[in-house]
Amino acid sequence: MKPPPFEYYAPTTVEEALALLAEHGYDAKPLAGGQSLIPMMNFRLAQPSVLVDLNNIPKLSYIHRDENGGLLIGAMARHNMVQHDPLIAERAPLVHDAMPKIGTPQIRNRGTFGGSLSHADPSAELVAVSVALNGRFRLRSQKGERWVPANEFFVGLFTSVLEPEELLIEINLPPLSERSGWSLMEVARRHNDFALIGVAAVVSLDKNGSCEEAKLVFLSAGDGPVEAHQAAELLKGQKLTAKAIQAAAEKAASADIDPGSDIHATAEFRRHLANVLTRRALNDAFERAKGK
Amino acid sequence: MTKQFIGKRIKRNEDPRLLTGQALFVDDVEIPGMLHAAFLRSDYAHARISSIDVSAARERPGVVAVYTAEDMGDDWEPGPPLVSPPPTLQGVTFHSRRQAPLVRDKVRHAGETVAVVIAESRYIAEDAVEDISVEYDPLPVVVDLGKALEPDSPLVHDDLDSNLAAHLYQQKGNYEAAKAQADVVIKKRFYLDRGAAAALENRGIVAHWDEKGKQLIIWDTTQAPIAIRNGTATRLGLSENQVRVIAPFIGGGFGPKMMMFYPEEMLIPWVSMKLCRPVKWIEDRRENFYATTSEREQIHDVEMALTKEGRILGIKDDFLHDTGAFDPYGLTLPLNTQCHLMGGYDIENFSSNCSAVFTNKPIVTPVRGAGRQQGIYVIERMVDFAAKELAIDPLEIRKKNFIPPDAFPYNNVIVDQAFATLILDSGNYMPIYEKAVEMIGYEQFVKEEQPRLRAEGKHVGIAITPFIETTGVGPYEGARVQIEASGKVYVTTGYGTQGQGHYTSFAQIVSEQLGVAVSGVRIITGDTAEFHWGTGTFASRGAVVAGNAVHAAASAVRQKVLKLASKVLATPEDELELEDGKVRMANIPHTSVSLGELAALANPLRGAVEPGTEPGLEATDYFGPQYGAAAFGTHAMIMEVDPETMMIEIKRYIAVEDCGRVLNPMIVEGQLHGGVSMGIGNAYYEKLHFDENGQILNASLADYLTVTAYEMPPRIEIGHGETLSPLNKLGTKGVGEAGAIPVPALFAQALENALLDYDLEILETPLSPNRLFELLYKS
Amino acid sequence: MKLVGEYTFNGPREEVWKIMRDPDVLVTALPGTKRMEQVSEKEYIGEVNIRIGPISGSFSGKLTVSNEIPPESITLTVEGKGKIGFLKGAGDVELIDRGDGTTLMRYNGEIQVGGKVASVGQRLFDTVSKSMIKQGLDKLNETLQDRGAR
Amino acid sequence: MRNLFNLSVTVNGTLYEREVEPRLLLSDFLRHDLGLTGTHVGCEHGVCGACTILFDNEPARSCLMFAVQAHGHKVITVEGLGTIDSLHPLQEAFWEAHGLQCGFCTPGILTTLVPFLEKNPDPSEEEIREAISGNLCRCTGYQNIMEAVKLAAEKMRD
Repeated sequence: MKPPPFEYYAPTTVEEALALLAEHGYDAKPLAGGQSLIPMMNFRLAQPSVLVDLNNIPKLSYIHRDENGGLLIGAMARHNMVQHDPLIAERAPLVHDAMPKIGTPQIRNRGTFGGSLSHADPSAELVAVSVALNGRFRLRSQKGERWVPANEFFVGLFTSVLEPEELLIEINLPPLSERSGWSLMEVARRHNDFALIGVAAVVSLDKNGSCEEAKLVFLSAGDGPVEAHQAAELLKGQKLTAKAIQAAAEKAASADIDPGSDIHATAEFRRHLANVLTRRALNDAFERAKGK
Repeated sequence: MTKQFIGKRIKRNEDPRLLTGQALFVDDVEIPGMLHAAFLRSDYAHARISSIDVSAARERPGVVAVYTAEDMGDDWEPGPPLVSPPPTLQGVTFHSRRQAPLVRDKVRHAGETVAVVIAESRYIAEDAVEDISVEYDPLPVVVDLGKALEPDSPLVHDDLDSNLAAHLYQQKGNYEAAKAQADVVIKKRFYLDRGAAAALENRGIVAHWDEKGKQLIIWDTTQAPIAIRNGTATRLGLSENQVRVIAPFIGGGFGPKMMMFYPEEMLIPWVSMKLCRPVKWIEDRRENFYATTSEREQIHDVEMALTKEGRILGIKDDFLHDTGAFDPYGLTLPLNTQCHLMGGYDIENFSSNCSAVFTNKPIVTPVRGAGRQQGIYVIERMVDFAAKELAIDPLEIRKKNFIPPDAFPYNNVIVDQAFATLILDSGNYMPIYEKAVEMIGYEQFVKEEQPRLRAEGKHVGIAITPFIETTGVGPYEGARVQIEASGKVYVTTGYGTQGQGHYTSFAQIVSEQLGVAVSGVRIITGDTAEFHWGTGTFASRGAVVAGNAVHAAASAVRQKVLKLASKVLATPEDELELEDGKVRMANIPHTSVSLGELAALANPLRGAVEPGTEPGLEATDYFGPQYGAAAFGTHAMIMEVDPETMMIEIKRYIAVEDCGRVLNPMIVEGQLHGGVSMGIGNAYYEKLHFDENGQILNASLADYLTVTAYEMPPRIEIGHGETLSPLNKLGTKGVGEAGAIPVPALFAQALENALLDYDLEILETPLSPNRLFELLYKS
Repeated sequence: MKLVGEYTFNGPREEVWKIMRDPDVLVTALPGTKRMEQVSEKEYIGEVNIRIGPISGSFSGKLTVSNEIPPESITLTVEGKGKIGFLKGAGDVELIDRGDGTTLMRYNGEIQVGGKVASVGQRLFDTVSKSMIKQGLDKLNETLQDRGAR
Repeated sequence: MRNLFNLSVTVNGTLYEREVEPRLLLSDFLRHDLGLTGTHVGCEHGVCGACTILFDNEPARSCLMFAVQAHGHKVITVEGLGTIDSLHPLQEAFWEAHGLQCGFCTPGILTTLVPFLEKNPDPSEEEIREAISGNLCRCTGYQNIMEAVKLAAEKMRD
């Protein structure tokens, strides 16, 4: 299991990196943490002829506030750094909760926030979480820059709107609204495995304690992050009673998601789990929202 | 007699090297000019090869050679049978079909070796493998064990008229007569599926043919270096003494590294001789799932006849055993299964037909537990169902049927893997079983805790499973013990080691005899240049067979020491004692002579060695047990299940083991911990998923789920019993496989008990969350 | 792995049938198809380069059609192999005239994957096949509408 | 395409300069180019953890990095922890608690734990499980590894 040959470049600035991507186009692949790409290369399922290593661009690794109380995260911020960052814990607790669920400690030391998102694995926690939090992604190429909302960024299995010559350089996470609560629930065979299914939930309450808005985003439930719009619709304006939550959970599991089958779980089992986890996640998020 | 070294928790001699990265593993061998091999393996499980084109591969820079079966010419021949069928069994059918170094005509399982590339680096070799193009004519595939014997099934081996690899029938008493008198007869069908051994170290081999010295040195991750040496010499037309096989430190064996000859083991030495260059092949993880053997698929149709009081009158079990595409390992596994189908119970009537079946799946040979886990699963499940049917307490029905202590040695009548009638040498089962019951706090749990937890809506179950393990079978092992003039003690044996702590437990045996520090005893295992004779590391036989060989040799050296010392100190032997590397007079300890001095005296430079004596303080001896030693144990667990997510949590785990005399409790406990972790994998996590084409769908450690620290119980609480084996001087029994044997049966019991309100009936292993979901919500 | 589904084309059944049987259209429709040529009335050979994010692999093979009942139903059989493995599959396709100018396609088939891609990529099969079928049919539907527009 | 790179990397305190192919995995570089065979390779897809090394003092999979990526960085392997004559307290603890059997996974576990124990001088059972959850061991069932870590924590505290 040895990777095939490739040309290697180690740019030290974003500009250099973008120039290389522009030059090599489709044959080139940016190398961030490499914790998903390199296994695929070792199996020779991925055979990029050019690797543009982003690990020598220190400027891409940071976490700080933005002017409206949200966060700006550099694409090369490593999971381990995000996991232990006080700002994240305070302002993006859902991300903080997701971190220990990503891979293993060693993987988190190399894997990067932007790399995980660009890889667009439907089983990745951050993919679902970024959508649940209404994240925005800053993409740049030599042609210029654009901001893309998370829910428009992911277009399919391992596929995003990123053009071959384009890089995800920064992620913006807006602040959670007042009186909102969150939860991330998943079921995995072993602690570190890809979740059989998982759900990120964010609910916000209005002044009289009814659900103002609910966001339910599933992982491992389709070819990308799957947002449960119909279930969310059921909750809008409702008091979050056990009955309302159960109805939403059933709707999400039966109507919103279209999970596949694999050796670890049939689509049917995934729907069952989705129902259970949605109920638990909504209760959890609701409790947090009330607590605030 | 009180022991000074045996039975003590002594730190392992091998550890400092392992802990500092100084231990030699096969892939650590570097030789100047060494070449690297990579294999082209068949993607298809069953197909004819119509053409192979290796021209592009041969032209790639850095490639030294590419071989297909054709290129081997007359040197091409299948591997030898590893174990022949038992001669003592009447009317046994056995069709021996063995794997070849490279496939010539027809591929019989995915991953079979089709061509090998030899290149300057493994990287280039893998590039060149992609240059090879093979035309296959795919054939219908035999995957489903249950269908493989149907008349219209495709044939794995065209020269046979069915996929039957072997059939054997064994009986004891008269089951049908017993059934006629029975109050109840219970019938069940069980499905047991396949798992991998998945040792952390994949297989590997380095072969170095020295053209000038006419010597072939092989480093091999094998559990049987002696047999590999002998077989290789025969295959390559060399004398055994021209071949040196070294099984250095090995990253876990668990059975499959006992299998021989793997195609790579036949091929790599041959290539090294062809090219007169050292050649290394290291199996990668994906290859490991296809190319290394695996085990456990069987289908059992079982009947149990009982009295209404719960006395077991008889068992009838006709089962199918998947042997994969070839059967080099003979009938060891089905025989082990049959030997354990009566568990630790006194059952007078038994009848069992076993059909071993060829399928287009990788070869099946023993994996830790080796057929025993299946036998114990079947008998223990049946006893559980009997208890339920008869409304008898599951503990009581077991106690009612245990072989009583005065019945040992107990003749089980049927033939075991050693081709001899299975005799359970010794045992006292009840105290072990009751110890487990007590340690888990059964009474208190079922009377108080469980009802309370159930009231809280928790699904928590308890299980207690007894089991036997036949261990320590022959034929023999040997050892040489030598005291050097330096005072150091040097011990060699042909027995290979894969982490079981032999460098320490064997040293303890020697120290006991010679009164030297365990750390001062240097052990060499698994190097055929150091010791010529031996069999291999299997059947939990290290401490029993090799251990007693070491003991015999050490005792002989002790006699030589005493004889010489009594001359030197002018004192009768019985007034001497061996202590701290010296021989001293019991009554005046300061008068002593060191072992080193004695060793020097035993190898005089002048004078004459007395006729009839040998120079040096050295002895070689062997041990072959009359028959195997039978260990017994009982495991217990408390498990919580979330019936919504199917996630489980093991709250408590108890393992009580009677493996005869314990040489080093620390090592024995370690063996049990590891066995249990593998058993937990077998029960709920580990399964090789084959699709209808014989493709393995989880040939990676991301999808083949060995347990991590998270899936283990908080701790495994261990209890010991000690019924010495009368068959060997040390009184030891094997324990290496014990931990894994009862776990799937234990799991099934715990799940049924935890999910009482679902009236679950578990008839299969391994389970998984998805399968449990189906059982709970689809029935 | 089973592939069962439905798809609605915004066009009459005859038109759908035509494009389905037109290799030049299929080349553009089947995701990653590099070339496809008709070697006999019932047989096409071609090369497909499947690319899913970083994973890529080219398969060469043939597509055979049988049990043809124009414009109602057809059976498609594919066989392909490449460095990362092989795939073979067969499926029945049925076209139902909705009467409102649209056509309902029902497909029911089974696809089997082997080799490296099967042994380490199983987690992705279902999603991949689903999305590839959808991509393909969407493309056919576009072509169909372009033609209608002309 | 064999474009070679001049790589200079500090491993266990020694500066090495070598010419390498970009695709050479760090694990292979350490084992076969530098002869530091204490780092083991168990899966080459980042699951088993046997190849774990310290990359700038953080545990990382050396099978999921290319050697060229180590240029200008600091690597510590098991050979850099302690020697047979003077074991690292963690190594001593593994010896005393029987925290290893075949020893193949051990180097990766030791390198994983060194920084862990420096950051968590008194870890809880749960923290220890989490810390070693990225390392597979087939022999020990992890129990004596857990014991060894607790023992090591004591040793390293005083």
